[in-house]
Amino acid sequence: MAINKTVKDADEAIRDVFPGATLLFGGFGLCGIPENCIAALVKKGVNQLTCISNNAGIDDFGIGLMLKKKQIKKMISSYVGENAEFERQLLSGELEVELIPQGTLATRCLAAGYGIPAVYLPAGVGTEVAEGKETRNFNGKNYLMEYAFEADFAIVKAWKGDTCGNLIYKETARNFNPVMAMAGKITIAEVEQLVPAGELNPDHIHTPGIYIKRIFQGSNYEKRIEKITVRKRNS
Amino acid sequence: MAINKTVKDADEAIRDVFPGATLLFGGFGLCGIPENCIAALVKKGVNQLTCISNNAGIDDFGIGLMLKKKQIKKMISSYVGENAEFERQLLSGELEVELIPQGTLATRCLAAGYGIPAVYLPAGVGTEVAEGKETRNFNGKNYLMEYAFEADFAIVKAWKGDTCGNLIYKETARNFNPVMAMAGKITIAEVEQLVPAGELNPDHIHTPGIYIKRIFQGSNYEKRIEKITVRKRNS
Amino acid sequence: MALTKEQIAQRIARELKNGYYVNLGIGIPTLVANYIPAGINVELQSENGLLGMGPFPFEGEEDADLINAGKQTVTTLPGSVFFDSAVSFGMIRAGRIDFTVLGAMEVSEKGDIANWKIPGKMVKGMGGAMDLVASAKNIIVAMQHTDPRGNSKLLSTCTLPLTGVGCVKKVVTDLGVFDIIEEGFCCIEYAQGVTIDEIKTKTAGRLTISADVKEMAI
Amino acid sequence: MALTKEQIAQRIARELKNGYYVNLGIGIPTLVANYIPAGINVELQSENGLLGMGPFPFEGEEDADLINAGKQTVTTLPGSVFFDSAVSFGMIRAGRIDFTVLGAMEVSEKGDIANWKIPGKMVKGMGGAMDLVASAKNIIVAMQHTDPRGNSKLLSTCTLPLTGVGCVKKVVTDLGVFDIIEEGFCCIEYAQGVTIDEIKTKTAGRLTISADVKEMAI
Repeated sequence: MAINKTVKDADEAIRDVFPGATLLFGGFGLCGIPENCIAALVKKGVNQLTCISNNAGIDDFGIGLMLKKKQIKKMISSYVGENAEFERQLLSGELEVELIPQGTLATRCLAAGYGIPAVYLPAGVGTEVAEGKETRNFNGKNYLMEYAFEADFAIVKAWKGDTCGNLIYKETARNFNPVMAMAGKITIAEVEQLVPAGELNPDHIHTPGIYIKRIFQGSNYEKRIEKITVRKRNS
Repeated sequence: MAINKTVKDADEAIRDVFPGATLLFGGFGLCGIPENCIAALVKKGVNQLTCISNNAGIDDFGIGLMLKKKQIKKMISSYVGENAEFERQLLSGELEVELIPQGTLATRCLAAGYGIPAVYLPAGVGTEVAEGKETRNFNGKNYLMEYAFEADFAIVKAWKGDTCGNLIYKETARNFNPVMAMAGKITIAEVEQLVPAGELNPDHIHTPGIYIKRIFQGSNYEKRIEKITVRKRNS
Repeated sequence: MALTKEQIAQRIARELKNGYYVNLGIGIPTLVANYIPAGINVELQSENGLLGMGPFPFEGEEDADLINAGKQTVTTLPGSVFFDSAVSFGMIRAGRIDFTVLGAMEVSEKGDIANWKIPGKMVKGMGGAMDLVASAKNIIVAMQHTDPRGNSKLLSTCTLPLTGVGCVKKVVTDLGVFDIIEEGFCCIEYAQGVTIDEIKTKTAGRLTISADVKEMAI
Repeated sequence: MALTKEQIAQRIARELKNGYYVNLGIGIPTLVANYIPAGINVELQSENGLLGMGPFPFEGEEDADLINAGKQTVTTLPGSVFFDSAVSFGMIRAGRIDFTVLGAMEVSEKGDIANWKIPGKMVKGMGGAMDLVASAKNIIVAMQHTDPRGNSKLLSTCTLPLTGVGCVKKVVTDLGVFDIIEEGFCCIEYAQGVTIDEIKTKTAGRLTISADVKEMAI
């Protein structure tokens, strides 16, 4: 019989996130980010966190809200160019930052999720990203050895989920969420729609519930758009 | 605009499979195997093949049909226990066999599909599978370095596909098909239903069409069941 | 009286805890599914790509696309999910399966297991067994205590090619339950009607008897 | 007359072949999508997880869940497919993208590229650029020939931190088209009204002029 993973809300879901924890956050820019959990983490005020996330939000939304409250000790990201508070903390030395290639970031999550301690990846060979890393040649091409991430928590957002933790993402809001969901020691999922086990088509599920420790239906999703680009209708 | 990958039939799809080629075959047992392509390969009679497939079919179905025609020089599989002709060829030295753990087989496909030349995996450490392989310790546990497969062709079977090669699998007929589809230099997909581009929900697609070189709608699927197990209705 | 296969399965089923994800090997392990205690919710994983495996289908409802790792026709349950073979072994390798039950030809006092190959006889292949034993955190072996010729299958060192090294935590045989500890096999339960002496006689590997040893309750 | 950004994009678009999967970086590269020649079917990949990227949505039809790697709202087309970031970079790494267009701050005569960091100034991060340059088989750089202060961006050696080594095959600037060959930059086309002398003056790296050099046809 299906195992029930539901919790009441974001506060309950993130209850044991402790100072100094390492967290994986799904999302690309502001798309597909766990808005409810971020708000709960801000409310809880837990700090000294290491956050692994492709981006760092913007000044007044996403992970930017946690930066503003100085909850983050270190960011591991691929692109952080949308955030003035981030820049201020980095230049003042308050914030530690490790920039890594986006595909390497995704694949280090993948490796963790698949129980693979290390893989060889080509991104960054011959650049400062390669410093301190083992370089190895396969078939005439150089690769860097990259380690699986070890994270205490993964916090992801999906479109639909069921009570046993199965998840379906919508469009490009999928991004890093599935690989991070597989990679956390404890994975917390917030969804726009929580349905009973059996309502999702088993062939359509992107993340099997086995990876999810807690799931809840979020509320008041803002889903802010960073760059609205449109075309005119030919009338 | 969508790129069209359709070909007429299995004969056209496998036209350039050459003697001595290395082929990945999707399927688990007889479930989700590319029946039409196997029949076309038998008809074509191309031989000296290296076949990477979890199983080797049975005497009169699946890859067993190619074994019977002595088209296979080497099998790379995890389990081959259902095939008397296989046993005969192996014992007589006609057939070369490399047995590897099932998860390692799947992950070596995954590595190829993700452009990762080598990964570290734990299966087989301390056993004869480890012979000749690099062993390395991560976090106190030993792993073997395993290489990505290099295969000339991958031949997969899906339930539905569209003209640009996007694939959706059904139930456990998915098995090795998606990772093999990503791993072949040339990937050929046969599907039960071929639909125009745009008819599949982009969130439901398991294999993006970019991995597929040729696609066709197969015919006369037998879908044989190896072990029919049922329960009685309480009447 | 030594246990039947069904009783071995029944005893192992008592180890299940609520919320466990479980992988059952072929043979006696498969039978464990029939004895899941009331009130215990577990989900069965089949390594060909199914989580939440249900019972066999009703006659006439077999689906060629829906089989388990033993290639038997099965069904889904509410909450079931399909995935590919790489994901399947990924979840095994990443330690997401809480409980794994396997058959074995031999187990050593150090927790080594041999269950895939008899040299000189036909080799069928290891299937997923090597992946499971290399990664599962909680491996229980279900097997007969002796082979058909009466030789002990609980040995000092395995004689057959290994499937995995130092990975088995517990063995349940027709004679009893054995933890594998620093000192080798430790008998913690014996089957009704089986004597400690019989267990000692039929165990070739190093054996200790737990101070708390008791008769098995089925 | 040096080319406009749109003309650079237009010239690059002429390199597209039928059936290409294409990744376009931010800036001038994005404009290439507006000039895909008639009769040429290509699919655009956006590395945040979309293949078959369509144009911007009509006003009022923006979908917060549907953006491109530049975080702009976009649409799908028939045949589009979504996938996760690991799959996305997996297809890049495995060489499935036929054609990649990137902007750059500097390119060296050996095909090195620098486009992610200016030490001492704010560091925004490399995003997916390092993955793309490490794996794409056919990388074209679209950029201005000189920086705003008139310094050449085609150098012997990059002065800025590298994004990738020896990976750029072709550079299209406002002045011309340059293959990167054994001997460094090789000018194969010049923009209308631009002289070879101007190109020589504004190219700091080793430069040869192709025997077949010709005026660019736009």
